[in-house]
Amino acid sequence: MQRIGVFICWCGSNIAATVDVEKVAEVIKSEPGVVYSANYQYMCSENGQQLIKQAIKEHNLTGVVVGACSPRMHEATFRKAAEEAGLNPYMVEIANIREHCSWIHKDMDEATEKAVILVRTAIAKVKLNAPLTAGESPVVKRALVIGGGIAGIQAALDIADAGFEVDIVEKNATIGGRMAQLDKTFPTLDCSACILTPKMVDCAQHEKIDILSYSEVEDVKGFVGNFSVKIRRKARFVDETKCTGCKICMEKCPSKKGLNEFNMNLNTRPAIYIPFAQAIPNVAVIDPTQCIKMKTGKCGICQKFCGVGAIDYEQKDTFIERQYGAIVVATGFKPIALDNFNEYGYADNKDVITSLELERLMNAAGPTNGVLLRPSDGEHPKVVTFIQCVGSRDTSGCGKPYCSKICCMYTAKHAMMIREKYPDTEVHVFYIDVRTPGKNYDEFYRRAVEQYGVDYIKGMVGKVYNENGKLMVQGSNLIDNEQITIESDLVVLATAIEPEPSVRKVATLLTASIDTNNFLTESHAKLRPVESPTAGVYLAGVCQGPKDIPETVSQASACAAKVIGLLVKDKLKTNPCVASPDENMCNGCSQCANVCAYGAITYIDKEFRLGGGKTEIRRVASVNPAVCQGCGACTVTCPSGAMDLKGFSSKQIMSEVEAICKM
Amino acid sequence: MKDVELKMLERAKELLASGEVARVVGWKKGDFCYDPSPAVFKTVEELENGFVYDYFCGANLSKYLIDVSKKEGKTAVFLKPCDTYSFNQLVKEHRIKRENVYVIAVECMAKLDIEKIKAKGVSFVTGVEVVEKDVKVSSLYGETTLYKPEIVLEKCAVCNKTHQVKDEEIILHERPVRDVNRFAEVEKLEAMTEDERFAFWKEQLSKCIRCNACRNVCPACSCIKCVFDNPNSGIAAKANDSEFEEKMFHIIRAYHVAGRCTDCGECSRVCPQNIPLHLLNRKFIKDMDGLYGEYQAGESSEGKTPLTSYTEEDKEPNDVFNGEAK
Amino acid sequence: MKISYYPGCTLRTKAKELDVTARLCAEALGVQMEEIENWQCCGAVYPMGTDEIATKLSAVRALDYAKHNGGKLLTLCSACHNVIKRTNEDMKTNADICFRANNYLKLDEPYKGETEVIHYLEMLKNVVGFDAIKKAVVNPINRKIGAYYGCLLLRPSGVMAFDNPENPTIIEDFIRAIGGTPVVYPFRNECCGAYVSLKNSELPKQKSMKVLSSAKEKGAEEVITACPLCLYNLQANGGDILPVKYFTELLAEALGVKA
Amino acid sequence: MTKEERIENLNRLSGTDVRKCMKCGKCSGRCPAFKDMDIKPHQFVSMLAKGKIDELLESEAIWNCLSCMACVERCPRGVAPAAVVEAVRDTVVRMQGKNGIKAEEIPPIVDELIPQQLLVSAYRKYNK
Amino acid sequence: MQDVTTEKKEFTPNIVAFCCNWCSYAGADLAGSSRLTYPANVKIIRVPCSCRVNPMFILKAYQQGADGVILCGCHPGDCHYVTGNYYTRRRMATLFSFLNYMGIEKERTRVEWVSAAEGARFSAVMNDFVKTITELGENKRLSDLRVKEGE
Repeated sequence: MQRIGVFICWCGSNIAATVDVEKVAEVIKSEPGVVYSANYQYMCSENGQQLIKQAIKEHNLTGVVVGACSPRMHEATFRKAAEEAGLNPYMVEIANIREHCSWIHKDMDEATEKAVILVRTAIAKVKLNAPLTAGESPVVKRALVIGGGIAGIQAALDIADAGFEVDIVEKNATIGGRMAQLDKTFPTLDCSACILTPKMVDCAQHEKIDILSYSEVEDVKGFVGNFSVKIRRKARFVDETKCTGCKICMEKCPSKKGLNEFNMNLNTRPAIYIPFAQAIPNVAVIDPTQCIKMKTGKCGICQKFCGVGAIDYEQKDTFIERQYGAIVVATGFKPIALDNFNEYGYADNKDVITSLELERLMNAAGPTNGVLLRPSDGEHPKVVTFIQCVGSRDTSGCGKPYCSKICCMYTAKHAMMIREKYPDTEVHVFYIDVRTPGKNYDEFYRRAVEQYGVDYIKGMVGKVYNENGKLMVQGSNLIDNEQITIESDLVVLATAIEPEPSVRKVATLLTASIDTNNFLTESHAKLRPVESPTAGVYLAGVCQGPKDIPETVSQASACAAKVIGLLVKDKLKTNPCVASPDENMCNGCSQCANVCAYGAITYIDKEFRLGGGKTEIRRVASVNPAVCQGCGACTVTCPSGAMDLKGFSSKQIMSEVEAICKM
Repeated sequence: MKDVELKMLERAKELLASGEVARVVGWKKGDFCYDPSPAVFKTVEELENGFVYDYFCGANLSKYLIDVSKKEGKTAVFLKPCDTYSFNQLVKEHRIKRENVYVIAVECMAKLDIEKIKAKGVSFVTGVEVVEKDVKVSSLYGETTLYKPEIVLEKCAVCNKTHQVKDEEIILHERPVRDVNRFAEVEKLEAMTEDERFAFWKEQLSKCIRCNACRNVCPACSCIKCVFDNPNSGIAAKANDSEFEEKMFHIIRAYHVAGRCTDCGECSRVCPQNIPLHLLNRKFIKDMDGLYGEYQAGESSEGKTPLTSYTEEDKEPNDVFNGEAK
Repeated sequence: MKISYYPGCTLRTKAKELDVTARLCAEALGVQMEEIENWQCCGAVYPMGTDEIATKLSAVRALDYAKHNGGKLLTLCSACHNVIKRTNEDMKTNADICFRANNYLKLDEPYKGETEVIHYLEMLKNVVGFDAIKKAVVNPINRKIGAYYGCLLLRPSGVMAFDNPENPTIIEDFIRAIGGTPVVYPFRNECCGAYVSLKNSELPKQKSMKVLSSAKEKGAEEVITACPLCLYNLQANGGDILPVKYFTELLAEALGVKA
Repeated sequence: MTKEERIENLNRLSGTDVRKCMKCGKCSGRCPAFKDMDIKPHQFVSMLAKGKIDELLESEAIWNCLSCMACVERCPRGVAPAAVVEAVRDTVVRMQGKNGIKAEEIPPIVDELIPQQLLVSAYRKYNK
Repeated sequence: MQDVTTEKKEFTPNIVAFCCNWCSYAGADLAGSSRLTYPANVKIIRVPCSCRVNPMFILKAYQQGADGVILCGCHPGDCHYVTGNYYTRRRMATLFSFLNYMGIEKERTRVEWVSAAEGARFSAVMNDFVKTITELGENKRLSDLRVKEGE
């Protein structure tokens, strides 16, 4: 005989204000099978859980229903409580009377009535619940980090320092990412290279870290603790094991017209190149679209000069397959294309540049050796105008609806640095709002205004146009309610950032969810901010949302902590809510395997007793519980109904349907 | 047809006698001329005493192979064109052991429907003789000539199937190719209003006595245990005790065979209440053809069905009616 | 091919040369412009008020006529194009306006924005093709020409879908096709201010002079436009900085077509 | 009509949601008639949002707006300041005796080259 | 005007929504935490994925007195289980068409894709569905008289 206990939570006034919780508890008392019914202010609190535990013991409960908030919130909490009281955790069901009831209905009678129905439905289900035991699966003690920017580097270093093997897969020829392109970093103005490159070197030298540069993730199989990842190692046409990074090839290469991506295409580089001086690995790569040898078959100069014979024009992409227990996604960002913002004249005027281009123009290793010169004529700009929010906070469809978060601070940094280096240069900043939450951030911005005399103008620019060689920046000055035109020499656009487009493919391979802006979704915005809803996948850096370097590094270390927490375990508990066939009814028809996305179903020949001493060998489905994710696609495709899903069995759902339909 | 029957008998005897096969699945004479039934012949004597192949051998033999193909030794089977689709489908679902079966493809020439003959007012039929499109029906009351296209089985009237499987064939006559639209009747129903359709099916399905003849004959309905017999399914029921139950049974049955039904028409043939059950299955076939591309179950013994595959561009359910998107 | 054509009020009177040259050139390029029957003036400015229905009916009538006569409606005057295209969008997407307009018109079959509105320039680009025009040119225009788009062809870009609203290229491509050198200047998509000239004579002057001086500074020898109102304003108020012509006049010149 | 109704009416007539405005001023940054607008484009939006419609109904700017749609095109939030201006202008000209241009004013300013569309559009914009 | 609405309100449809755990159920949670209302007669059953929904469940709901059944899942391409909702889409497309062929009103059953971020959409979808079913009226064609009498 079933002995069900029902616990109705007030959630303070969140539920109790709209649902008559006492009445619900009272009505439910007379439900068949219910032997105990109570209500309490906060079921999830220590006392609330105690109440449940006590009732389980005192009333010898066989099943528990908690009428409370969404099971996505506290199902785990209540299951744990039940387990502590000696009840199988899967004998607990939640009736969501907050998100699905009290919060959306206003009429108390109506909401109370609905709460009763929802609780009855949960009772109907729990009566058919069966105790389930989580299985176990082994953990491969190695992590994969996708993306070798500061987020990936930090995560890899932290994981490796804890003693686990880490592979960094980086699609470019070197690790370092966007941070390597920056000049100084706010709010302390340290030189970016000075703080980043030592970490890059640490990665290269760490015995537990394997850097797979110029590589991309090609395929992912498996699940938490046991991912199998296929990695494409793109042909760089240079033998990584031989190249010493002497750069003689770069000097001798006759094709020097390739755009220098590292310098935001502001200058050129040879067809064979090392992206920048501190690149890791310090190994050359050939751009086949620029290489004369590869285009025409004639040349081969680099091969001739390479002292170690590292050049291999015939190199092909290769693939490696490795096993990992956890995966960190740190794919980073790029500035958006400005095609939709021609009012700022980016396409027509060389001296209208993006902030990232300005970083290169101010960087000592950049195309102008750190001297600020305008791209059009190499002159020192005397008036520089910054435009904020270019493509950010834009719901018109041209740009991105979100705030890119980093622009206010780096624009203040740029403005300050220009005023510092070139005191005779006027600097104007058009802004909508200046957003500087963060330690020492607002102080930093105010320094730009108060100490460096940067002219901040509240208003947006309507048009940038060229007139007699000057860039005319026409915009509003809302404080003075006027329209102004600033004759400028250089215009810098604080261009919105967006996730690196390759993240979509990575997300698909990992079955990690992604939002409408292509940012990866975290498991919980507040409480599980570095975990993807896909178990074993963690998120670091801008792939999850716009953030600056300090935040990125924090998040990367948080990811590492999560990964380490996973990798120290030898075995993982698996979700017991998996498919399982009733072999006596299984036809062995293969329909279920046809729809299984995880390859969890195989078929075995099994001997069945037919009675009278006879036996029969039949082909029947067999589900690997460690691989099955519990979606239930197979159950519907099974004509005989032999395939069922534990925790969501057909009978349970049918019973819920029956209960929920009763008005 | 007689010449074909003789040839088949001869060949069956040969195969049994030589020990090449352990048994032959074919049709045996019934009590009347119009009710031959599927049978397993194990000896030459059994063949000589009962084997028949005539215009009333409409039954699909493929389903019987589920059991016999598991037995010791090879089984020879005579399959008409339409039967081979069911055979293939069962091989695809690993229900028939192909290597244990020897398929002899036989010509069909369209089978007759005794119900249709009776409906023409001819009862106590004692024999038929088919000459082109004329069928001379002899009965206790004399002889009548009927027009063949009017008295063939529904499945034969719209059939254009060809043998998909054969280890050898016995085909003495060319079968004329027909120009028919098997979906014509489905389209007629689609053209009706919702209310009219509802009324149509209400009338038809209310006749159902839940005898399970359709389920038992259907080669796709070959589950070891049917959901309707499984108390854990939540829909187990032995009888139609409400109008809902009538619909439920036929909707779920049609859904379960969708993508697997070869349109062999056996369900309608055996229905004692003459419910046009094939129109349910054909609706699924027509919709899937229209939405996901032409697909004929049983054409191949490999691959997925339309409902176990997908494309990213599939139409949205809310937009789909009558096999087309809005 | 034949195409339904909506000339509009001004093309019948003050801007005859725009109409005449356009028709002759189209014919030379194999397109028959069939003037629609009983057209009425479109009103010359698109009424934005959400309750404006009566003011849009003449456009809807023209659109409905075209729906039954080839499905496309060709426009030439920028203002007509703007009014008709935006009205068509209303009929397509604004159920309320569509319902009320149809209520007035009592057509046999309600008009729901089925007609495709195309401007003469779009016709040159997409129907004839600039390459075909290039081949048909007999007198290449060897001059530096500034394209003046103004506001009506481009904005609002979501509806007009004519070209990139900030960096349009269609007229520049046209200029290249007839052998000229396009001069890109920043004020080519700025308003010339003509709409307010009856109320405020100063503003149109400033705006026109700004447009022409910007074109001149970038090296243009003349400016072309598709809009009779812009042409008038730039000529009357532009301080004679540069000559202003209809783009069809240059096309006629290049094709060697004479009125 | 109460003031609330008049505000509601203006909102409805403009067909634009003024609450979407994030007060960036891009509309006014681009307006080619800015100097001739006594109330600036961004103010039309914010004043309607705040219900300050009496000032709007008195403004000179409604006669000077060029309807060039630059503000509409540029707005990053999909607000249409020009539609607010037009809603105000429509409201004004629909009031008795408030036509923006009188027939007797026309002849002296019309020269022989003036295109019809200018006269037609002026009537449509300024009169009812 | 008033009378018409009150008259219509007399029929309150009974609506069952099957929501996948990862997107739509979370979307419903978000609708809740955003306080976006929809009628109380919409009741949600949680399933791991829309592909867990067997046509039998839908028929059962009608039998037990539901007037409308709506199935919500992740947007195609975003399924937590990679491909589950693609199967749902085909299964339901054919099932809905079939039910309509049997004379069951086509508006009665619906599939909507609602992501975890679309709380507003969830609420809008439910409001719209309730409206549709209210206009359509009671489910008579797939109801089971025994269940009704038993009430």
